[in-house]
Amino acid sequence: MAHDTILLTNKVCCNFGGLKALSDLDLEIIENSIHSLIGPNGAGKTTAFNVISQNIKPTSGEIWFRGARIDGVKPHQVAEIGMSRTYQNIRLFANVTAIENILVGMHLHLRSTWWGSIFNTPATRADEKRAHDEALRLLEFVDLKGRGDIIARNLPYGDQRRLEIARALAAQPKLLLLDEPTAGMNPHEISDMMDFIRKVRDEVGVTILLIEHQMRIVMALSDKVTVLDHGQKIAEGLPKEVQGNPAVIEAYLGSGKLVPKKARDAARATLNA
Amino acid sequence: MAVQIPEDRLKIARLSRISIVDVLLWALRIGVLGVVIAGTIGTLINGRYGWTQWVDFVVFGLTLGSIYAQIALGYTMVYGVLRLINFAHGDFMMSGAFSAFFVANAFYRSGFLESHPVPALLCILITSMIVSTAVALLAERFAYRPFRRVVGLAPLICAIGVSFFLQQTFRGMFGSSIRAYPDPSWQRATISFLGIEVQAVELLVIGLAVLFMIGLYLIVQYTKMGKAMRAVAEDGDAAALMGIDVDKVVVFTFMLGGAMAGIAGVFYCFVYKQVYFYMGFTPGIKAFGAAVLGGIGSIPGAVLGGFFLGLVESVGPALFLDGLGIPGPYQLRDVIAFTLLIMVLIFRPNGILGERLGKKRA
Amino acid sequence: MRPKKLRSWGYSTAAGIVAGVFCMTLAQPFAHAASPVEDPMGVIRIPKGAPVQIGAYWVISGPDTALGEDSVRGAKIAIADLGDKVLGHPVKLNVEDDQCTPEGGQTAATKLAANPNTVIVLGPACSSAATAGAPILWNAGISSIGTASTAPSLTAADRKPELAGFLRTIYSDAQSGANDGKWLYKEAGAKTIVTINDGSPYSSELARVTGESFIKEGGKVLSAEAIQPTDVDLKPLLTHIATLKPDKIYAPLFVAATAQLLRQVKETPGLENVEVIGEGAQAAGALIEATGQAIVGFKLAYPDVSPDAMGKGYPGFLEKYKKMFGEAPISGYHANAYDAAVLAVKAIEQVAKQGDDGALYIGKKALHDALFTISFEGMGGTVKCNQYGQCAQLKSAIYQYVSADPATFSIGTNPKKIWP
Amino acid sequence: MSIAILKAPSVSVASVDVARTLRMGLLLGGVGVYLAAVGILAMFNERWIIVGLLTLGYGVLGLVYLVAGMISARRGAGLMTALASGILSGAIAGLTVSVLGLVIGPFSLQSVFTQLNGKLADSLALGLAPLSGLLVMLGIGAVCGAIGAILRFTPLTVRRPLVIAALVTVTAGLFQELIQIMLQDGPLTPVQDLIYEWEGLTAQGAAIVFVVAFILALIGVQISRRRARAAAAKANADSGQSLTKMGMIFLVLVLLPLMGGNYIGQVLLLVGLYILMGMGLNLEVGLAGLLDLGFVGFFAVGAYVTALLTANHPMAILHLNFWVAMPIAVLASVVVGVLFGIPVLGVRGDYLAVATMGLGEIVRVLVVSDAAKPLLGGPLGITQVPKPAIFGYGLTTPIQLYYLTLVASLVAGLIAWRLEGSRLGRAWMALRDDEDVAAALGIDRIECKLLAYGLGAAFAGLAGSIFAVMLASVYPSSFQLVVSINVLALIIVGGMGSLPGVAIGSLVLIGLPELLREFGEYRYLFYGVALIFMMQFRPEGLMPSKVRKRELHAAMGETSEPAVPTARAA
Repeated sequence: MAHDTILLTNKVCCNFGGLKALSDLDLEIIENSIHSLIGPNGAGKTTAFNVISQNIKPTSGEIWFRGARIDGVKPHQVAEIGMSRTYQNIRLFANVTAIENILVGMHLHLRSTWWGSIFNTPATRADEKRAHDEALRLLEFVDLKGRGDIIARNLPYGDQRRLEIARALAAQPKLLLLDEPTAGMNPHEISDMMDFIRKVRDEVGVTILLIEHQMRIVMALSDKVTVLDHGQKIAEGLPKEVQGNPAVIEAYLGSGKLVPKKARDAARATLNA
Repeated sequence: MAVQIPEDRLKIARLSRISIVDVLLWALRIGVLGVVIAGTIGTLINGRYGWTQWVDFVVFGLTLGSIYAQIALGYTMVYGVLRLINFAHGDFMMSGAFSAFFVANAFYRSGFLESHPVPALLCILITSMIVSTAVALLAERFAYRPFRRVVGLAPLICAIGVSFFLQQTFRGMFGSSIRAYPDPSWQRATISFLGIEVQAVELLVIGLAVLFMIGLYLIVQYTKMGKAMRAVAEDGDAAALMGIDVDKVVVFTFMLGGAMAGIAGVFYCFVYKQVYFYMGFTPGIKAFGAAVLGGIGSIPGAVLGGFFLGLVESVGPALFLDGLGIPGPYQLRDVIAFTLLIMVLIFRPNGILGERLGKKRA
Repeated sequence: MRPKKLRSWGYSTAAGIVAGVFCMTLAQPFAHAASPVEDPMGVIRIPKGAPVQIGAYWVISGPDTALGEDSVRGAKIAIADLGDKVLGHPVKLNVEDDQCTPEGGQTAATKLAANPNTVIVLGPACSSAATAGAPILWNAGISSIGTASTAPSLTAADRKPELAGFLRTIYSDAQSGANDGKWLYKEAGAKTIVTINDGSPYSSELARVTGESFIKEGGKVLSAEAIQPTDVDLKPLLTHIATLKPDKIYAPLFVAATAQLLRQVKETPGLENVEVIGEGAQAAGALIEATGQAIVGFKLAYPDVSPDAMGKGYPGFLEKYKKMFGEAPISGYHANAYDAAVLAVKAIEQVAKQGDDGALYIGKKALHDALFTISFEGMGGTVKCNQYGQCAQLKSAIYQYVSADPATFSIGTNPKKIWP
Repeated sequence: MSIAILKAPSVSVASVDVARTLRMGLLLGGVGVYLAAVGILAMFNERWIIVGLLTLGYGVLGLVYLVAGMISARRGAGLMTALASGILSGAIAGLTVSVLGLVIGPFSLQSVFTQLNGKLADSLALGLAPLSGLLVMLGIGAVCGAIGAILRFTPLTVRRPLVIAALVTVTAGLFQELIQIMLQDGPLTPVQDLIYEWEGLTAQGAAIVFVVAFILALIGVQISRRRARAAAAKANADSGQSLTKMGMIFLVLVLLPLMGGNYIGQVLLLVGLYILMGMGLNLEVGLAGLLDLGFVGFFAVGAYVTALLTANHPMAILHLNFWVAMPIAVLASVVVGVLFGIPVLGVRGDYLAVATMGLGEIVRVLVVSDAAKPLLGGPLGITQVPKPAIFGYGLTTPIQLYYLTLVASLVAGLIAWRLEGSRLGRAWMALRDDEDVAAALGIDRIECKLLAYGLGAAFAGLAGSIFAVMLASVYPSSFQLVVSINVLALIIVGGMGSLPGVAIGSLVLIGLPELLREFGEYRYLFYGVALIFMMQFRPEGLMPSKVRKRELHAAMGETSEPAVPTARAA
């Protein structure tokens, strides 16, 4: 089971006008692993996420997910067969409560129909009850117990991150795409989040594809790392292998001339962290 | 844990690449295209119109289109800066045209309009521009400014309120009768060109409209205020952080839009010779459509949309419907115009030139 | 804070209303002192000194405002001519807006009918409003006199009983359309015509009836075209019509579209010498104002109002109109409204009885019946109602505009009668 | 316009800020001039509030002076200073208006401004000789200005009831005809005789109404204060209160036509139809976030299908019973709604507004056109639509039809309310908020949007169906763009996404103008001004839903600039 492939991309390209955001990206993600996608700013990481979740249609190439070819299908169909994601800049439904956010996430797994809701049938009521219980359980799982009735925008930053993950989990995904879940957090919160991500993988049993900036986290969490630069894959392998790869260092440091020394040192420090 | 989702779900995912909606959409496209082609062929076989008539249709369309384009510019600029659909824009036009009517009429009575067309025209234009601009600025100050930061539809409803207010104010003050704009002989002169007679006033309107629109484009592109305007349109908050006085930019935008509406109003009256309090509504709605067609927020888009709409309205009934033998095809010009507008939006949901802005808001 | 207060106010209002309702339901209506008249449909009592309330519904908002406003003014002049008094009581004209729509007509009529003091109703100007409104008024026993609603069905021989209370001081489109078709073929020598309507019931009915009559005479309708009333650019249509080469264009439109048509016809190659023929709605000072120079030569059919036919008072009436309202008549139906008001007042004078208490008593049925017996020379022609409520008989004439000065507008001189 | 004077430099002289006071006086005087020039004053002068004493026109003019005094008087300064500036600015406003009256004749303003005629000049001079008229007007302005200034210094607990009492008195005068009809021939006739004469309030009547209203309002204000304090102490009082509120609204809606008679019934019937449409549009705009300006199209479909299926008219295809035809009409509207939605699925936001407006216009033009005349009757429409009956009991009067509409609205409201909290309602909320995220969570955009169009259209179709039997006919002229605009305006004025808001919005924007029918075109002027003011002071609507309120305020709070105080003050 360890080597079942859950997601496979084959020569995926994505162009915006003349700009090649992704070119010939090949990715293979193994079930139940934590796979990280790293690269400097503008490397195409988020584009890769958007393409994988079909938020953006790829210009060419194939994407296979759990045995189905998903390039060109509608994003909700991708979600239907078990993919879920979070966003770099948290995109909660900010004006409703935490629990309602999770209930929206459970959309796929509720059976109530609109006419059932209109007539308020027993089946609908049972379904709603079940959904509420499940949502409370999820809240507890992400350490937000008792905060279900708080309007999402009023939650502290870290809670919002976890709520977004809970919402993604509510869709019962097999593959969870996390886009920089630790952005803007302090070291203490970061280590909490790392524990949390591991917990998600282990307890819920989902595969995780992670975009991350901070090497420390990538090194500690990942089973496998893919490095992107200018939309191209420049390295792949175990965290340790990638860290020493000269192409990666070059990518992070740029072509040299344009980057001031101070920045280069900083980048080197990041890499070696 | 093994794959839990049953295999048939996966099949669904594979099969439903083309939904019934897509099929219906294609059917619609093909249907409209079919009607257009059948109608066109029918008309051409019919051979009722010679090429002089076609040229006439095009000239009428360009005239109407140039007026739409000018009004649409105001819509699009205000939208770009404030994200506000200024429903009252057509009524800004009406205000200018109505006020300029009194000047034009006085000139006409005294013979000045007949003897000195250029200074008279200039005076009329300036009056109209001043009034339209003043009305636009007052509306901005008292009706729209409090909404600078309000999202949602409240500003739109407020704009509808302003529209009613302006219409009724002018009706109350100047009466509900329709008045004829003066018709000096130099406007009625025709110019022969390759055997086709074109009215001087139509050429004048098209030419001047294009000139004014180029001027506007230069202002927006190269002046300091114009640049600031574009910056605010791009990202209001960032522009404010860069030290751009957003209020000033908005006022400037309303000034430009109002002036453009004033010019459009005078041109409208030169060609169609009528002023009354309700005259701004229909062109306003059409220009709104034109702005959206071109991609709302885009200045070249508004011009393109305006001309497109004008041409379609003018050429459409004859070209597409005449050949099909539909009774009263000219009654259906709005149907043609709006159908094509929707078709354009199906293919390009953000208008012809509206890509950039549409994406940002999506 | 503010919404709270509003709410509390709302509560007290609601409570008041509830209390009021209870009082109402408990109560029984009680009758007044003995009335000197008996009437199967009810009697209206007007206490001493109280006004005689004449209802009216016309279009006084929206794009057709001029049509109704003109009628309001005509009726106001009529009442002013009577010294604002009827049998010693002041006259009050309650004008409601029918927006020229059926739902507007219905609401306005309901409001007028709900007022127990409404003696009679003038209007409406629009046939669609009349179709919806007149039955409601008649249901309440109130007669109504249309002033510009010309749809044939309103006074047709087979009209529904619910319309029995409706009369009109304007001719029917059926008459005018038939006359127009005949005139076009026989007198104007047209063999082919094109008709244009603007999608209003008035315009499309006239275009249809005239077309039919023209064909019956032996002519040919090359095309029945239609436009939107708000269209300003008619040149594509006219270019199309030019290719058909008609002898005449028959266009019973309203003011705005007519003005565009007249101007643009002259600018369309091939149509420079084709005459446009219009109808009653186009006999208006407003049309001169809206059209300008291009109006000269425009012919239209309108009732014969030359002094020998009738209407001696019209020039004086016109003077009053300008004095009271600061502009020339804005549409073509002020004279009909004047006549309607006069008819109503004459009928009231005929049937109203003074009671012992000094109050005036008017039987509704008696009033209705009286309307059918009165005849007089009105501003728009002889007023005499037939059994279906048609009070204006069309004595058709053709007029032609001779001047572009709005001040010269006067039916008979500009437009000048050219036929018969 | 005198508004430019606003920019004049302010010079402070002594304790009265003369420049500011002058400015305010001139500004409000300008308002008076505007009212005169537009013709409102002349029209209002034909209506008595208090017979023989005060016309509506002079009342409004007095109010203008009063406002001038009120806004010039500053609370910071002492009472005497405030009084002085109030008097000054009121007098200035009066002077401005008087001067207009004086210049009308000599400058023959009527040639341009049609309303500025001799009669108006006379009424501005109060029927006196020009100069003495001016002096009297000046005096009236000063007195009203002084009252305004004093009012500013009155404590809120007294000022509110005063304002309310004045409002009630004006309402009693304004709607005298309606109220008199209600009071006539019943047990309340003595009341009528006491306060009314045949065309308005008597002086003693006005005094009675004012005093009674003042006392009631005083008590009401006290009670609601106490209630508010109690509610502040008890946190959870809100839900109970909103229930009573809804109950009250409902009770009023049920009982009002019974005492108001057919006319009120007719007005409420229209209000009810707009409530139905508003609820439908609320599903689309309020819940699913789809801005729709072509809503009238569905209304037209409902009306035409009903007419075609039931009418006693050559154009009709069948002669069904209304109760059979109505569901078919609703179904047809749903189908059209879905078909309507398909082409515009990919179109968002303001583009959607134009696309839907286009669709609505296409429906309207097609319906009136000669091309569709053989099917739909063209401009002459379809007449002779029979009224419905329940077990042989015909629903013929406006009141009976109103109850039909009320029942339909209640059902529609229940459906809308159930949907709002359902799985579909949450999906709509998600789509409205963020389409991409919604799709990533497995929400089928197409299905949800089409459901919104379809269900929204169903309500409009139902309204159209009742509309057809109400009129007993359908004409294409009933389906103008302005209907869509009205429906949109009423749900936003009422408070988007809120069901009681729809009812309130409809009462205010449809009911009130209907009652003011005799003001004709000017209703739209008031309508426009009301829209502007309501949106300025309550952009979230009169009775907003909680989520909507949060969205609005959140968006306003996020700004780097200070939020605009007027919008906040609400």
